Amino acid sequence: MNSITYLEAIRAAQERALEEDSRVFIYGQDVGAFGGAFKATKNLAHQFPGRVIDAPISEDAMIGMAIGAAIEGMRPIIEMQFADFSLCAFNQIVNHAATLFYRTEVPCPLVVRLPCGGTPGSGPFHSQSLEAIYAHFPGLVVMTPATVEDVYTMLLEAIEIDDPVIFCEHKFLYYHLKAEALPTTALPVGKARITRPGRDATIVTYSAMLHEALVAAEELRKDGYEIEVVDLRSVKPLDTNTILASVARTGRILVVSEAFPWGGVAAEVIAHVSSEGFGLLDAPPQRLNSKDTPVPYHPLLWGTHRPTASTIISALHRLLKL
Amino acid sequence: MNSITYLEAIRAAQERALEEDSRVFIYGQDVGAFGGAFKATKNLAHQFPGRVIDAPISEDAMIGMAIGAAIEGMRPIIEMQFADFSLCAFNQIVNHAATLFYRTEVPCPLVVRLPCGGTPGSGPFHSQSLEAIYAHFPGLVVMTPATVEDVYTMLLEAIEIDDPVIFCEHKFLYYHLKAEALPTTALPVGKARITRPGRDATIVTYSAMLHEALVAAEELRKDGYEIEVVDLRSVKPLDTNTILASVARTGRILVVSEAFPWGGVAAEVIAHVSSEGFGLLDAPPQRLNSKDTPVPYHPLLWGTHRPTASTIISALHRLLKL
Amino acid sequence: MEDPTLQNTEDWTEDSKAQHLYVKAYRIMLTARLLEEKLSVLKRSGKIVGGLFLGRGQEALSVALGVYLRRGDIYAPLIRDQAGRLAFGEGILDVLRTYLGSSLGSMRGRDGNVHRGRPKEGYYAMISHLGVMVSAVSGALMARRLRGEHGVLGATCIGDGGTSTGSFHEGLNVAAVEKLPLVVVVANNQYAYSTPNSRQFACNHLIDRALGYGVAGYRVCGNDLGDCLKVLHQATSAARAGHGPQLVLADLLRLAGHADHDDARYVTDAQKASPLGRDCLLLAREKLLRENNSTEEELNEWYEEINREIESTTTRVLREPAPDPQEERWSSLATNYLHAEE
Amino acid sequence: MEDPTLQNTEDWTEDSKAQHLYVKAYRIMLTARLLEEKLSVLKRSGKIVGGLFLGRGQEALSVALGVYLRRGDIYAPLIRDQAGRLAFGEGILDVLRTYLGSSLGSMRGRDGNVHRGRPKEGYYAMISHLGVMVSAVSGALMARRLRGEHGVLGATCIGDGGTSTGSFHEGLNVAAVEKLPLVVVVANNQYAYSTPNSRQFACNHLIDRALGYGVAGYRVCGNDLGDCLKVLHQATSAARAGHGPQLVLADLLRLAGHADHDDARYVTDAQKASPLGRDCLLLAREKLLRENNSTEEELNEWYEEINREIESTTTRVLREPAPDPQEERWSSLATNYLHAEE
Ligand SMILES: Cc1ncc(C[n+]2csc(CCOP(=O)(O)OP(=O)(O)O)c2C)c(N)n1
Ligand SMILES: Cc1ncc(C[n+]2csc(CCOP(=O)(O)OP(=O)(O)O)c2C)c(N)n1
Ligand SMILES: [Mg+2]
Ligand SMILES: [Mg+2]
Repeated sequence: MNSITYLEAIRAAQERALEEDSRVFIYGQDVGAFGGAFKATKNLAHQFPGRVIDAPISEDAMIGMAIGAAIEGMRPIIEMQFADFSLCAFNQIVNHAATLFYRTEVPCPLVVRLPCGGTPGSGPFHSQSLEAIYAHFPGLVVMTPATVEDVYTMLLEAIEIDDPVIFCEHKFLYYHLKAEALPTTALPVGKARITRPGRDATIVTYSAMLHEALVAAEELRKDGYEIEVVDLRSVKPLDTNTILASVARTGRILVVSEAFPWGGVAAEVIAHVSSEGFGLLDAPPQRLNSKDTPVPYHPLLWGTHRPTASTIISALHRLLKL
Repeated sequence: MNSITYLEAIRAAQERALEEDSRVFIYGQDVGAFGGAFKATKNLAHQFPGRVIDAPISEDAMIGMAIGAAIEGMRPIIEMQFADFSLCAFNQIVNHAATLFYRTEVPCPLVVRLPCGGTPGSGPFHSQSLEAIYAHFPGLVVMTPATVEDVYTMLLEAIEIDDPVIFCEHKFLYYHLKAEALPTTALPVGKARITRPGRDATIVTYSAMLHEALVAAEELRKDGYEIEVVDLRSVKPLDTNTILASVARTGRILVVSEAFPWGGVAAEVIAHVSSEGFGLLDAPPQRLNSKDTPVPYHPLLWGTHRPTASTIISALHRLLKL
Repeated sequence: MEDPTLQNTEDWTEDSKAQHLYVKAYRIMLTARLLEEKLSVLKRSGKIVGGLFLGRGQEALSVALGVYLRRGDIYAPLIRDQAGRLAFGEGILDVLRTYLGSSLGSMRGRDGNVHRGRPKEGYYAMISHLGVMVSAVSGALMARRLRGEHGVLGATCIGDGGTSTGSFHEGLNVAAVEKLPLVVVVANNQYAYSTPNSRQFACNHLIDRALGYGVAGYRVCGNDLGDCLKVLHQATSAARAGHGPQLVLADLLRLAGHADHDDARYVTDAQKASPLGRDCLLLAREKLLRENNSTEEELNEWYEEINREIESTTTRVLREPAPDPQEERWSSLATNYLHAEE
Repeated sequence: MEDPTLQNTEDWTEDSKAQHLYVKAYRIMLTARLLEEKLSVLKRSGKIVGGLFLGRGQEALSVALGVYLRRGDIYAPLIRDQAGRLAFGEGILDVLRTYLGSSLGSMRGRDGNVHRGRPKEGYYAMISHLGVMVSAVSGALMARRLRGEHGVLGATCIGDGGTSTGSFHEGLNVAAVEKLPLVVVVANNQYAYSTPNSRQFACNHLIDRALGYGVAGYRVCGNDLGDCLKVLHQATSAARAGHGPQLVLADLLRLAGHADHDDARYVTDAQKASPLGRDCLLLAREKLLRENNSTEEELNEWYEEINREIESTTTRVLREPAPDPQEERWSSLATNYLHAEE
């Protein structure tokens, strides 16, 4: 293979899981012969007859079905057409799937694939980043892969994990992000990655914002700053060890997330760092989120609503002067 | 009136709103002749014929109805039988009600009353504290009154506000908390209250945990510590000014919340304080939440799952030594 | 769709198998009733915390589903299904352990009362949010089909109020699309908490929904054990034979409050006096005395026997340890390496 | 329930009022079609961002609801309701402003494309999540009733796929319980995106749902403007007269992809060749030529006229300013004193 997109890696991971594990099946709207709204299941219904199944427009029932199947020992993958529609299944996810193991000691191994995040023109209902609200509920694992390699290995691991996994894919990365080949090794879920080592400040981020952060870090190199960039990979569990070790090196932290500001990943990371790593900090920890409004439709508004390399650069400059 | 409970104050506020504002009506399961599962609407259907209306078991439609009515200029109050059931209406609340004003410039003045929080034996599905997940979404106001007086004046204000309000009542306070009379003046929503002034450390908290915090503060007085206790009253908006001013006085902060730990009110408050008030801190900011599991059924487990005066006391002692 | 007006019971006195089943079902109903009476006493004396929802008046319907379920089937009962649970194989020991919060119960104090089950044994543990179990059982049936298992049955119960949930609608629709071997029993006890049918739906009878889902529908007299056994036999057989979901609509009255604290004053006198208001347990007992050559003595002996078992089990369970918070793992994840230490 | 097999159109050539309405509706359909063709061109040339969903093939049904709505009514259209929107009074200026992201459009760039409306004028702005508008319109109708207003009508549309949502079920059930003056039009275009009816529901025809909700049901030929006008007249009149919710089920085919990027290869040739596959606009045009003494020249003149208006409006809107992020208030609250500064 010459160049594999983030989306293709998702397809390939599902293909491999279907091939290697007879407990795996895929359920979602238009995932069958049509191959899914984003083509993440392209050809899979043909390759694995009867195991890639079209669902009605019934998100609540889709998750309910997955719970029952998971109890019976299957490994269902549920594709939501957009992350935003998973909110119609919120009750089944957070009250039924997430509590099952705690209550009954029977595992509930299912994966909910959420096409997340903003793209220009997608507007309030096709752009949301929902990792924070799922992570708030006990019993869920929430993954937020930022690279082609991670989306592949983490999806495979998500399928293997005995717990319900909320798998946040970023639509902005679907086509743009490419890699040469699929990875053969993987960092386990629960470990963050230092994507770019640095010295002067740490950016903690994940998903599409990783790439904005890397651009910003590169830009600051021109001014002589070495910015360390930590990719969380999963927001629950959160790898506080890696974060704290990075802050120990740099003394400064900026957390960047595309999600709404109130109580999200950025708040959680900062709460950990300031409680557990207070002495490591040379400056107040900072965060950068989207604005506190629905995600606007117009590309010009959208470009201002979410953090970008340029707003990250400004935030870093402020942080470095604090 | 001799002694008014928290629950009675809720009833009284609704009675007054129905009396003074013809736009107000109440909709919810069993709120009519029956007076509601907790009797918060007792007698109101009789006093205000046709304006206190029983709903089917359809939380999504209950909120949808309220949205339409609000657009038409009414002021609906929706009673959820338990906060936990509001998750069946999550999509209507966060995607429809919360986005309406931003999208259309038409206000959506509705109040969703949520009987929240734990009581012994209520278990995973009748005990949740959901303020954090609602506060995460732009467009909602989230109130968490801790006293009889506040629950009365804040509910009246919630009804007057032009935005959707998530009104988190605490079931544990319904019968236990009493006041001599209904208040005649009110602190506006958006302002926190210093319930107990102090000098050595600040506890920021809200709802039922206020009372645990006050017990803990009193206990620490025996050791010569003066603990300031801040009652947030509303978690969105969050009164960061009052919090920062308190931390400026005490140099130490412990945030206590009954909700799940990941990304909740405690994380949000600490993120603000450490970003904006870093220099005020003499010690790392600390938080105390419930444990990261569903709320257990058994009273003994429940008593350990949530923060209590005794775990707050321990946390304070640790904080004071940091 | 099956004839929705089935009412007259087979003349089972002629048929010893049916007779045997009737007797078995009666005994289970009696156990459920006596067990719940004990639970009420325990609740009043403060030994049970949390809500106590009684199946009083609904035992015939509940047991009639339970007796047709087999090992390997999936059963997701609801709040008023003590009789069905016993029929499916639940022991009174586990019931009492859960209600009394024993750490030896299947829920180990983490959940309680009606929210119990043993999902690995096909006995699902309901969550409170009404409607969600329909799709969960459907998913289990889909899993069995994907694995090539046949002859499996899934069953769940819901109230008149529960049919108004979006979750119920989505679940039943999906089951119909997949033509799954599912039986959904709707106990229309005329009220959802205090809310009468007239404020819950506008169709003439909930049976009218069957056509719209494209599933078989049955109407049954919910306090007539014979009728319940007959109709549930048809419905469970049809589902097992591959005819897709079967929707059974029973009319009855709840002969208790919604939960322990409710005096159910909203139930009208006319309803109480109507045939709906008759007690299924008494009706079945009368029938046994009349048509089965059972004697008062015999039936009273059962009563004593069951009560003795309930009493001794209660005594035993009351001595069992409560869960110990210090011993709790306080993790909600099954995957060990993802469990964050505090 | 109304006769669900109504098919033959009134002989409206005898009736000048009906004839007048038909002509008016045709002209709106034509405007919708031409406007959407322009939108397709603008989309291909990159001038429109976000999804473009076309009503092609559904204009007759959509317009037939719209023409019976009055000022003061509530209308919540869905993605394929351009014709109905125009009939309800939307101007093409506002359509183009929204699609082209002009800051002068009703959504000011905050939302776009089909998610537009002017709720204060009874024209509700849909959210993407299917099903939710049913209860929202119902709530508006409840509000009007609480205020003592009568004769108001609420109307909303949904697809075959949308009927599977829990939200649709809860909304329609609640409307039926409240006996609200609501018309719900279901456009069964045989597919939800790529998913055929056979994977969406199991009843013979969605009309079978009406009975279960206890509402009047109508079946209509969705590409026959005459039939649509006739049936929607009945349904809207009945709702306005206080007979509770009316459910109109139309069969038709979407003559375009689900959205701009979809070639709809999953639609079978047999379906395309069937009566369902006929273009409602052509059928209406033929009928006008045949029975209305309309001439080709006349109809072509309309075509030119409408296109001229679309072109000049497009030119105008393309010069209008985009929203300015610096000018944005970036607050989602209406209550000023609660707006936290950053
Ligand atoms: C989604 C949801 N909303 C509200 C409740 C609260 N609740 C518990 S039981 C009940 C009434 C149920 O009525 P019905 O379904 O008729 O069953 P019954 O109690 O009559 O057996 C309600 C409203 C719930 N459990 N789930
Ligand atoms: C609750 C929900 N789930 C998923 C979607 C994504 N989605 C948008 S349109 C569509 C298909 C709709 O089909 P149908 O209701 O038949 O309308 P049609 O497009 O055929 O007009 C889907 C699945 C959605 N909008 N809402
Ligand atoms: Mg009932
Ligand atoms: Mg369709």
